[in-house]
Amino acid sequence: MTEHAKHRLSSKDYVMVFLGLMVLTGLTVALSYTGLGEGMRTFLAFAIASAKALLVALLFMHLRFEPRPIIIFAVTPVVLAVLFILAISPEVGVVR
Amino acid sequence: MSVVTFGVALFCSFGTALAGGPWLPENVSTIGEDIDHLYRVIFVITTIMFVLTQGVLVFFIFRYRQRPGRRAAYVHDNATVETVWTVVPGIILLVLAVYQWNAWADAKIRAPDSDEAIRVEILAQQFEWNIRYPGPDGVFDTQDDLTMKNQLYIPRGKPVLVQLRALDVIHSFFLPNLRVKQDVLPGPRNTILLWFDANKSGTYEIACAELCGLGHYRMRGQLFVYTPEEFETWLENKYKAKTPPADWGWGWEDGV
Amino acid sequence: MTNDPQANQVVRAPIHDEPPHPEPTSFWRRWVFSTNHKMIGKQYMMTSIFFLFVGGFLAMLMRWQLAYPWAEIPLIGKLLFPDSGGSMPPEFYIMLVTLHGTIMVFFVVAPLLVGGFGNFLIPLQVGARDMAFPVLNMISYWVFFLSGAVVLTSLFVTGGGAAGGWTVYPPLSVLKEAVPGSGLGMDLWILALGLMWVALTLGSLNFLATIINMRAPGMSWFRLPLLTWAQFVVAVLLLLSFPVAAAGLIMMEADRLIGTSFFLAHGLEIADMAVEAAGGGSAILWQHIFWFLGHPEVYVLILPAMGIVSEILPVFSRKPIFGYKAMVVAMVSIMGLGFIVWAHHMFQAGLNPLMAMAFMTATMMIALPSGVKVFNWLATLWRGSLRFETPMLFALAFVSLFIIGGLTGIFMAALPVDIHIHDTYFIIAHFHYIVFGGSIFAIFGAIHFWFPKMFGRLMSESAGKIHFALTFLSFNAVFFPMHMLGSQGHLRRIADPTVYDYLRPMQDWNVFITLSAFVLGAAQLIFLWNFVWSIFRGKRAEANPWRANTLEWSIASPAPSHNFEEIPTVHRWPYEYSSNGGGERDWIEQAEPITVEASGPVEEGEPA
Amino acid sequence: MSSTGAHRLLPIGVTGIDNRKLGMWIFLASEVMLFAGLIGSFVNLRAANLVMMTEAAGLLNRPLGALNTFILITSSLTMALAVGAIQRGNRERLRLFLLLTIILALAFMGVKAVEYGQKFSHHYTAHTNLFFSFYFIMTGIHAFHVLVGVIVLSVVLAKANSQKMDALVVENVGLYWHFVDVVWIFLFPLLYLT
Ligand code: HEA
Ligand code: HEA
Ligand code: CUA
Ligand SMILES: [Cu+2]
Repeated sequence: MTEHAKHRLSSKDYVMVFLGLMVLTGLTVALSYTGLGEGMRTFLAFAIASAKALLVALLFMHLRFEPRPIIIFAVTPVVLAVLFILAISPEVGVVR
Repeated sequence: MSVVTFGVALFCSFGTALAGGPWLPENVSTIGEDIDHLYRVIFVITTIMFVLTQGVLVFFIFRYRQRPGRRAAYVHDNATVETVWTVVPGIILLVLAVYQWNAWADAKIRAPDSDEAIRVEILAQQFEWNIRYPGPDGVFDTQDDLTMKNQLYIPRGKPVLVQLRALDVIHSFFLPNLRVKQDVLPGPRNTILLWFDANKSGTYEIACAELCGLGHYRMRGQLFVYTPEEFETWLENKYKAKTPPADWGWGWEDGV
Repeated sequence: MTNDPQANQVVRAPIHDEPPHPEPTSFWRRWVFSTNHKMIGKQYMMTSIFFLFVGGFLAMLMRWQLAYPWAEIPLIGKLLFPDSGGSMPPEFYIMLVTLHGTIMVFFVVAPLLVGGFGNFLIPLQVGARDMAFPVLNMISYWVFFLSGAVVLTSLFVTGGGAAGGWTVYPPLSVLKEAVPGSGLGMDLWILALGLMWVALTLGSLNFLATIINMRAPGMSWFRLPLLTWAQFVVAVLLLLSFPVAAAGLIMMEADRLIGTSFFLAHGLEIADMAVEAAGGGSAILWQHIFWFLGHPEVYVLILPAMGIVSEILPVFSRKPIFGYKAMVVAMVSIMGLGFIVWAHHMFQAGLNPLMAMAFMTATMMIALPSGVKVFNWLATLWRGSLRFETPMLFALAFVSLFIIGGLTGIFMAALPVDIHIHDTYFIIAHFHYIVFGGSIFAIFGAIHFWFPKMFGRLMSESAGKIHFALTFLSFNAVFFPMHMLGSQGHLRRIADPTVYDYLRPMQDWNVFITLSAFVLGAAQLIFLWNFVWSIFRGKRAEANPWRANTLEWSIASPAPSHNFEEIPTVHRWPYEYSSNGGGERDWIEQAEPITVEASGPVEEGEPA
Repeated sequence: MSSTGAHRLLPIGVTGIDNRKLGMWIFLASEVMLFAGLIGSFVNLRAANLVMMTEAAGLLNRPLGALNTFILITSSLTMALAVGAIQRGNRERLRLFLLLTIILALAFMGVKAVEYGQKFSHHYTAHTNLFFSFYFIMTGIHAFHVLVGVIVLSVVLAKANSQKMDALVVENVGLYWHFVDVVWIFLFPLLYLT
């Protein structure tokens, strides 16, 4: 399977991804200077960061072309990490 | 030989379990009744599971030991029994979990009205319980507060509202006879509200249940449960006995 | 196994076998810095057995103090504590508790099951010549060794070893003034656990790659022995839970070393001295972080033991394991649920009470897959033909004792009941039933069972049986009464139970427990003798002394250095006992091509 | 990382994946959880100390942070191109892009050093307050990963002409490097922008 992945992406594709990442970075920096509310700003910042991470993982890291075992090992920790971060937030933050 | 040893040993632990029954200490609080009830319910359910599984185990050990001329059966799956022993315990456990919610809410979520409750502040530190009543003015942190060390007095049959806080490390406020336990967190922003009542007069113990240093084992206090009248008199006597802070405006002066 | 459409496809797996190179001859490469998974497995095993005796010795000291508080310790008291006339000071007691817990969990049971049996058996059971990354494997062992050396050193530094309990809750463990053990001893504790993280991560990485990628032709997922499945699940648990704790360890060391305050709130005071820290941190945060590792870790201690029992029971019942797929599903669900129940250790810690209810429900649900496993083991015995060699005795005892330990878990999972029994000996009883009655019993069984494959000799049966009987009886005598003490409210981690009026009437039980514990400790010396003696003098073993099916039994005992002459082709699942296909014999090994004409129902998917 | 010693094993397994690549992804899975521990702690203690944390975050040098983000993303591009180069067998281009990646990584560290210097000169250190504790610990651990990356990249560059250096080694280093980039993609908004 890796054999196929090798030539799926050309240098031009990589440059396109790169430009996408640059635009998103610019966007998130620009947003941070606007007067948006705290909640909205945080949400947008993380939405953009996730989009960027997805771009890097899927295309730079070729995850899109990988077989199932690798995809499982890429997705599981992310799910678990999100779960952990959410589960401990009301605890330390709101209640005490 | 070893089969017999094994069987005997199993039956010994078995017997103790049944004979021992629930081994809880005397209970003197309302929430304690619920907790003891739940303890017994779980005790019954787990004992049934225990007897069932251990009984089957011992029975199989005897029944299916190797004997000449008999070959083991080639069976390795049975959808019906497998479904039954997944679904039945599943239902039991789910019901059991939901069955706990009410008592838990009484213990830690639904606080009593603070108007009818006695209010106490407890500040834990290595290795003492500092206990404080608001004094006649009903306000904490004023001159007339009544402070005690390691001794908590409460009236019988009245809810007690406690604010807990620690000065240094984590402690845990434990009243074995009232089935109350709550960790006490250090730091001014970590005050915890706790409530309980006692329905029998007497002297009980306060224990620290969280490792808090080398004196953890001796961080012991006493809980005195009085009748409401006794409690009032005790409180009044304490207030009277308390010498008011002398404010003469005259320190020790040099060069007199 | 039945109904596995992929089983046949896998046979065309592209494994290119190369003739194995000769074994290294230099002493260092062969015995010390070996990259052979079997040598590494044995190294892990020997080291952990050493630590079992260290941890057990600490337990004996603890038990002495609990039965006879502040009495002079016999023989060594005057040596250790000349100032106090031979009795231990209270800070020494909590250091014992802390290091007993730490050593037993991280340096005995986990490395024995994972490092020892995992390393030794995984390549053998999947049909590979070695691990995927043999060099990483060697590094893993030596990092573990270093970690062990650090933890032993910490016992002897000024202030003593860590004394905050094996859970090292801050601020106690962060503030040097809070307890003597929070000095250098605590730094070494953190270092040791950090090294452990590296060792276990390298190990699990290796296990996962090996199990996923190096299975022999025909070894489909549902033909893996259950022990290998367990190791797979455990590797995932370790891989994903330990790093979170590692982040916590870094933050804790930063709090101690460079004055951050991740775990320190504003305005702390110790002995009327204000603590100098910026504050704003949270003590509960550490508990989340620790138990996010800690709870998966306890399943690390039990799942391979369950796998071991699932291997031993069929062999000595001459019957296939019952409900193979259900066993696999159960293990995977224990893993999944195991990641999301950690807060049941924090029910009384000031957790959001609503959140606690969610965690209680998840915790209760773990009894479900555990129950499925128990029922499947029992059904495996049903209509079997049971032989009672030592490994079988330990496996049967495992089932019995695991049930007890598991059922007491239900009491603590129940939120209101946990209010009363949290931090009492009820919990101590619960987990010793599982970690000693479960894991250690399974380990003893496994050592007796795989000893021939490791050393080419059998352990003594009679010594094994005496060891078993004594251990089983004294174990129950030690830990069963603790349920009772705990229900009465007997606190954990207290150096002197007689301080409390309500505990004094029960002091006789403490004496009884202590005396039983000494018997238990002495019984382990029989094991030690049997182990060492059998390595040199035991009866020589044939290739397959137990008439078992898994791949490791198809090669010579002890296993040759490159495992298989030729990578085997796997034809069936590992539990083909007493089927008609074997003719006179009541077992058919996994790699055996069918030789006897099947006379009864043949499994589907079987190359007929 | 390839197997050595007595038991030489060919790395392609039953799944058709190279052992080394599988191993790298498994390793990255555990790395994700390491940063999850840190980020989880940060998110929660931030919520508990919201005012202080946001005020302190305002003290960071946002333009420099953005600059570093650009640098790191560019280095990801050059890394991807380096992998593409060796996959096509072009070792000249491989060397070029590896060199560029290393230079960008060093530039990242340089900017980071300037930032640290600014903070120290204003006496903002790890024990000033919780925010700076997180700032230094998280960026410190990340910088350590960058440093490891630089070392590994340099080794690969030095051996770029050797035939033992197959595409997979470069791909693996690339995977690691992109992961380091992803971590920064999250740290940047977390610390600088919210
Ligand atoms: C290998 C170790 C191991 C294992 C497998 C378990 C398994 C379980 N544990 Fe245990 N636990 C520990 C080791 C372990 N534990 C340790 C070390 C501590 C203390 C840590 C410390 O504070 O120092 C602890 C503490 C601990 C607590 C915290 C108590 C407290 O501090 O207040 C809780 C609370 O929920 C708990 C629950 C459970 C449950 C529900 C299971 C379940 O997985 C058990 C499931 C099994 C069964 C239930 C038996 C078989 C099932 C059947 C026969 C089916 C039918 C049953 C029913 C219908 C009821 N454990
Ligand atoms: C994981 C495994 C494990 C194992 C196997 C054990 C084994 C034993 N444990 Fe363990 N224990 C824990 C894990 C374990 N423990 C943990 C995690 C804690 C909690 C710690 C904490 O609170 O922080 C704990 C706490 C704990 C306590 C509570 C202490 C307290 O809270 O105050 C007690 C008390 O009795 C106890 C006793 C024992 C005994 C008697 C054994 C026996 O089974 C030991 C049997 C003995 C041996 C196996 C070795 C024999 C050795 C000799 C005969 C000595 C020979 C010596 C020389 C030759 C020099 N343990
Ligand atoms: Cu205070 Cu223990
Ligand atoms: Cu747990």
